[in-house]
Amino acid sequence: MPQELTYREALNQAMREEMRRDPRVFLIGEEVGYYQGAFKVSKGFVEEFGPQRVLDTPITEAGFTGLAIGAAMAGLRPIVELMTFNFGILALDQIVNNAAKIRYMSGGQLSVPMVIRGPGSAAHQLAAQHSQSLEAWFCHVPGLKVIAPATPHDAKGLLKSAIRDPNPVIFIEAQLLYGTKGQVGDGEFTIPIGQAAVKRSGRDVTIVAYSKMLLVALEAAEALSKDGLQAEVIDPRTLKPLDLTTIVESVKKTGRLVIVEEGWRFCGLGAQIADSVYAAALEYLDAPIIRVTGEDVPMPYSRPLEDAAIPDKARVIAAVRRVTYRT
Amino acid sequence: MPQELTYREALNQAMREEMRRDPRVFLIGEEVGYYQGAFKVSKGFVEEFGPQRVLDTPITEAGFTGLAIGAAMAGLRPIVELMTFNFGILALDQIVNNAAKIRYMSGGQLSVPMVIRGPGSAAHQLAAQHSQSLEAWFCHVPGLKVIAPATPHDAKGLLKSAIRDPNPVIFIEAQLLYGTKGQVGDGEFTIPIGQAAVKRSGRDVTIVAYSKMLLVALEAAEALSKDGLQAEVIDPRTLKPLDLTTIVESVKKTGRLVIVEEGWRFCGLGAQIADSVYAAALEYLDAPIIRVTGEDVPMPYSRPLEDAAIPDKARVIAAVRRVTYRT
Amino acid sequence: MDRADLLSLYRQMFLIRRFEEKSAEMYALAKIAGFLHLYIGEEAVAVGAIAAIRPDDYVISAYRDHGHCLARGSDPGKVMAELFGKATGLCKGKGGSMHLVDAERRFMGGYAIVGGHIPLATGLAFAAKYQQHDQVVLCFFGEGAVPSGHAHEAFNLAALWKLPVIFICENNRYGMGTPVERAIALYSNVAETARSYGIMAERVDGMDVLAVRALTQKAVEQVHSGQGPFFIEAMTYRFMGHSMADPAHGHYRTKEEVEEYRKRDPLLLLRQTIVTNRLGTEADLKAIEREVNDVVDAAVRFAEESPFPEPHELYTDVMVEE
Amino acid sequence: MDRADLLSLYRQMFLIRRFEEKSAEMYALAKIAGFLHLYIGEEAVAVGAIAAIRPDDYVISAYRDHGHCLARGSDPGKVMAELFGKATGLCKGKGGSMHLVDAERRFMGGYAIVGGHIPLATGLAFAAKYQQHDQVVLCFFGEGAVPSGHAHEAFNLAALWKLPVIFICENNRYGMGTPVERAIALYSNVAETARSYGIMAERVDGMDVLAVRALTQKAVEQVHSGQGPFFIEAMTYRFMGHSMADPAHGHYRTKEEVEEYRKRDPLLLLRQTIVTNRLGTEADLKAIEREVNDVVDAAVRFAEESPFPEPHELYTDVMVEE
Ligand SMILES: Cc1ncc(C[n+]2csc(CCOP(=O)(O)OP(=O)(O)O)c2C)c(N)n1
Ligand SMILES: Cc1ncc(C[n+]2csc(CCOP(=O)(O)OP(=O)(O)O)c2C)c(N)n1
Ligand SMILES: [Mg+2]
Ligand SMILES: [Mg+2]
Repeated sequence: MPQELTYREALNQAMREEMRRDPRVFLIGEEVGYYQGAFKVSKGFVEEFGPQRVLDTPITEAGFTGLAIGAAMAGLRPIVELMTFNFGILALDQIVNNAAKIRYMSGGQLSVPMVIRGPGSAAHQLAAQHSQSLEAWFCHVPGLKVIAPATPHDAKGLLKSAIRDPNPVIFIEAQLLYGTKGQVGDGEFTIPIGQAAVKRSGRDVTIVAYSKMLLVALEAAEALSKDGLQAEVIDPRTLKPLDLTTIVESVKKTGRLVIVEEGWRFCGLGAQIADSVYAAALEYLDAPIIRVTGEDVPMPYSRPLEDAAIPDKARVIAAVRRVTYRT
Repeated sequence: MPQELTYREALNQAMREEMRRDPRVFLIGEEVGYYQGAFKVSKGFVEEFGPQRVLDTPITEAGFTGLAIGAAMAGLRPIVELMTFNFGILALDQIVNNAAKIRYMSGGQLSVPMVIRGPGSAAHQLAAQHSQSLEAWFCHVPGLKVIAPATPHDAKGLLKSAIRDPNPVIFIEAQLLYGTKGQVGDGEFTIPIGQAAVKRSGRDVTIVAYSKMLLVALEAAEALSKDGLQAEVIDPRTLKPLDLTTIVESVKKTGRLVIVEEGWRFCGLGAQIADSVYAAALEYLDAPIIRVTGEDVPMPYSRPLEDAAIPDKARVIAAVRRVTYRT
Repeated sequence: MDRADLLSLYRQMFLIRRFEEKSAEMYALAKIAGFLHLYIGEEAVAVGAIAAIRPDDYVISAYRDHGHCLARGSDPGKVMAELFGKATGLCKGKGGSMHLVDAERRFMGGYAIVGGHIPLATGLAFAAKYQQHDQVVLCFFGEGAVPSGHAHEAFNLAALWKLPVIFICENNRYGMGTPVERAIALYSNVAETARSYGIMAERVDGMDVLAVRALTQKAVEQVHSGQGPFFIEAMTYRFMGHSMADPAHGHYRTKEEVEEYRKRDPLLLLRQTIVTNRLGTEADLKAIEREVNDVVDAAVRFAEESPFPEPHELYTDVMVEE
Repeated sequence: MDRADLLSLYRQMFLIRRFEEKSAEMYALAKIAGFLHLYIGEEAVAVGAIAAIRPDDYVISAYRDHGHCLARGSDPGKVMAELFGKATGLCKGKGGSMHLVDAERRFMGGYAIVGGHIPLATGLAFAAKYQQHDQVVLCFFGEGAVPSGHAHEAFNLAALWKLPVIFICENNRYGMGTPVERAIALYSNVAETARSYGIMAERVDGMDVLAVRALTQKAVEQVHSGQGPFFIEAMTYRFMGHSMADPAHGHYRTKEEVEEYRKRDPLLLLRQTIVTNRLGTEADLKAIEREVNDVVDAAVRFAEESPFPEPHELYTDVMVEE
């Protein structure tokens, strides 16, 4: 019978099961060992797997990410934990110029089976350098897969798939999701990379949202259903390769699309989703697609300003009303 | 009377004039001094301005870009030359977390007036790590302006504006443009940041293209006009802030849009331009917008493969025919 | 030793201590949120070093920056208001605890990417040299930043170009939960890192404010003489957790260890110096503490009573508008 | 000294020399494009170091990688075909001169981001240690990579975790047009950089293939003994320009300087050793050279006659497809 777990526990289980299954898998990052992880995701790992497989690193993201890439080239299966993806910018050259390209440059001789995971997006009042959603950058790069699960179940199933995937996978979590609870199918299961999930079905409008924003979208959909607007809520779960088929099918049914993303608007992933949907289903659209996004400003520290910078239930509801002309 | 200059000479003039005008302006980067610039853009600079204002650096992009940001915070006007933007990935944390955010985080107390310039995009057969178009990444970040001129005249006028701008400006050139020639208004002139230019007017279709791709688009437009298809070709020149008005006006007239960009398709700048145009002019569009982009693969070395990876005249012509249903 | 001088150093250190104890209370009351990193235990480093420089010199630090900002003379009310996220804060509430800036006092900011501000410091020093001013730059960072690449790139540039920057490594033995032995290969001699760039480097007791000031004075002279950067490894200790999210003594260090270090509390040490040298009485010190308590209470009141930023402030200060 | 041994070292060095002279010709004929960085003058470093390791050890280098790849035993035909961008190239024509890879021979690649492969080398060493294999990793890079941040982060990790990696700094005095004095603060003693991480480091005459091999053997032993990484600073010189775009003696060095160094041409030095020690005659060496010339001509023919990749190859090898 399924278990109720937090997102954090689901990630912990996924890594634990995979590390038990495959001795080539190891975890490396800042504070992942004796500290149990900055956000306690690797609780108990160094105790179970020992410091050879659970490695605390100095604060050198390029160094230890590059080290993990090299280890993957030699046949290991590293899981790199970035304390947050903000710090991943320092490892970006390693990720983009090495991890993503080595297979291609070597004409298929080498491969880089690894997962780079950690929280992206804003938490509460961590300010500009610690509150960024950078998934669009990673999605832009050929050779990478990008995953951003919203629920404990998806987090577990997709992380297990990511660890088994023979390619470099960017796995984006969220600090504000770690404590959220949900039913997780127990025992052995994986979720295929590249499949979206219809999280709520409806006929009036399609809402595409991922990571934290899925929860916001579902709340909005709930509220809207009270006054008779049935929103279909789709979570791509994998951002790249994107499951466009599922999204387009829904849009063909509803004729209306709202895309919710927490990151900056200009050149955000939502722009690509919109472009793809317009190209695939223009004639089915009864209204222009509406994007609900973070504001195009560095994240302010002050609470009221931060709240105003991030999409919330009210903004999603307003967008749905506009796209359905129910204003 | 206007002079015919190469793109390289135009950049050289722009920097030279600004360095003569303002002693706070200095040039820093790899080989910019005694070597005259890896691509000879700063020819004669160390001789004229001396090694105090023309600084050759070690191969430490994060270090010298960060140094330039600090110098800008203290009131200087640095021009950072990245030998190519591929290496800028190593300075991205400095650019994104410091240059772009310091004004905001300080509540307006500090500012970072600087230009970060160098060639982006592919040259000939430089392979995966040296052939990337990363403008979409920079465009995604609030606090940065992004410019990518295609002609010597625009290069000179916009670089002068960038150097005078009190904000951090990303200025993207192209190795394959350095040798191209064009008329450049002589004497003192600048071109305002944020203004697109209609490079060719026409009524049948709008083509938006920037940097190298503008030349490809113009060739295609020329060829198309021979069989009676008049394309209006628009160069945004400044990618952020984007002059959407000029693009939308044209689209309202032609009803059709083709966007040409050299970079990777998924989450490329073209997706944002398409999204913005759909949102602003959906009812004016007689066909879905077509994007002509680089292929979503790391750049191969082999010539025929590289040629196939980058948009060319034929592909632009084909796209225009499709968008105008003249196939 | 001069009475007024030592008492003023004590006042500065006690101000930081008191200010941060209050901040912790305010954090518990949810008046302050986000990350709050306390400097308690390390006050002698900021106060000693900053006491050795001029008002027109530059100071820059990491996210554990309250101490440096207050030692630089920023208004405690504006600092507290910033922690509260209020419009009257140093940065209008946009920066918060990790990003205090007081440009007027040449406090060029706190930065939250470990090591990321070290190249900036080098750039401030470059600007001083370029403009032929004789300013110096004090750049504070934790030992955890020492292995980071941007730090090394900056060290090399500073040494290569003989820039007037003083690197002050606050070696408090831990980077979050990681002891220096597990972070830096040559942990026993962090200053050696600087020497490998030909940078003159010395270690100092970071609990002794007078020793820190003396070494910084020496460093300033060397820098003014044009010999280039100086590296100070200040041996200190953090009495509280890494941040409010971290207990004072996590698994990574024992209660006993913390107690041991508390015996060398920098305020205690200075107190003793003052009293044993008859430069001040317990009463003098108590008087200072009372005065500082009032200052801090007033700071909290000011922060409390200040308004939050107007909604439109979300969109200002992104760019310089001309 | 053993005749067969020295002659085979000579053959390897001559093969690299001849192969690259041919590549330059082919570049002039536009059979090869992009960046072509010649190793001519530095052959003794790759040949000497690689002669000291086992087939199952790892080798990784920067973009000036023809020498390391050929010294590792890769088929000159496949290497030349790669430079031609042909389907029969080591990497199917996708990598080119800067990204040669021969996984079978544990040549893990040439990389074009200066210093960017040094963390990878550290990871290969990590894998060897993790799997309890006793392999070592040879990581070649230019002195220009030494100040780079990722190099330092890798040095620290390698030292901290005692990883079996041998860092071989090919100090050819220039990074493009920048002399080492203007790039590295402590240019006079680059090895000091490694020592500041507690890494054992030594300098060697990079023109003397036997000296390079001897030091590398010593390094391998130390690494096998579990004492962790070793750093070799090989003093060498590039006889040609930085790349085909750069003249042999640009503004940054004189014709005379190049001539001076050419007197210590590593092939010349080994020739002398062989002849003066009566281990081989001029005739023996000529015979080797004739044989190698044929090999290189055959390599060019193979490259010439090979087809370009099929168009669909553009889309393969982006991901491992299951
Ligand atoms: C590049 C980067 N990686 C990781 C972090 C998360 N982090 C914040 S503080 C810290 C420890 C820093 O230790 P140290 O430099 O010694 O400073 P201290 O906290 O001891 O004052 C870490 C790992 C960060 N802020 N930046
Ligand atoms: C990060 C980065 N910055 C700049 C460049 C451009 N570049 C290519 S080679 C080179 C010089 C490298 O010199 P060195 O490391 O000494 O190697 P050598 O060419 O002398 O063998 C530079 C600056 C690059 N490839 N990567
Ligand atoms: Mg510390
Ligand atoms: Mg060199």
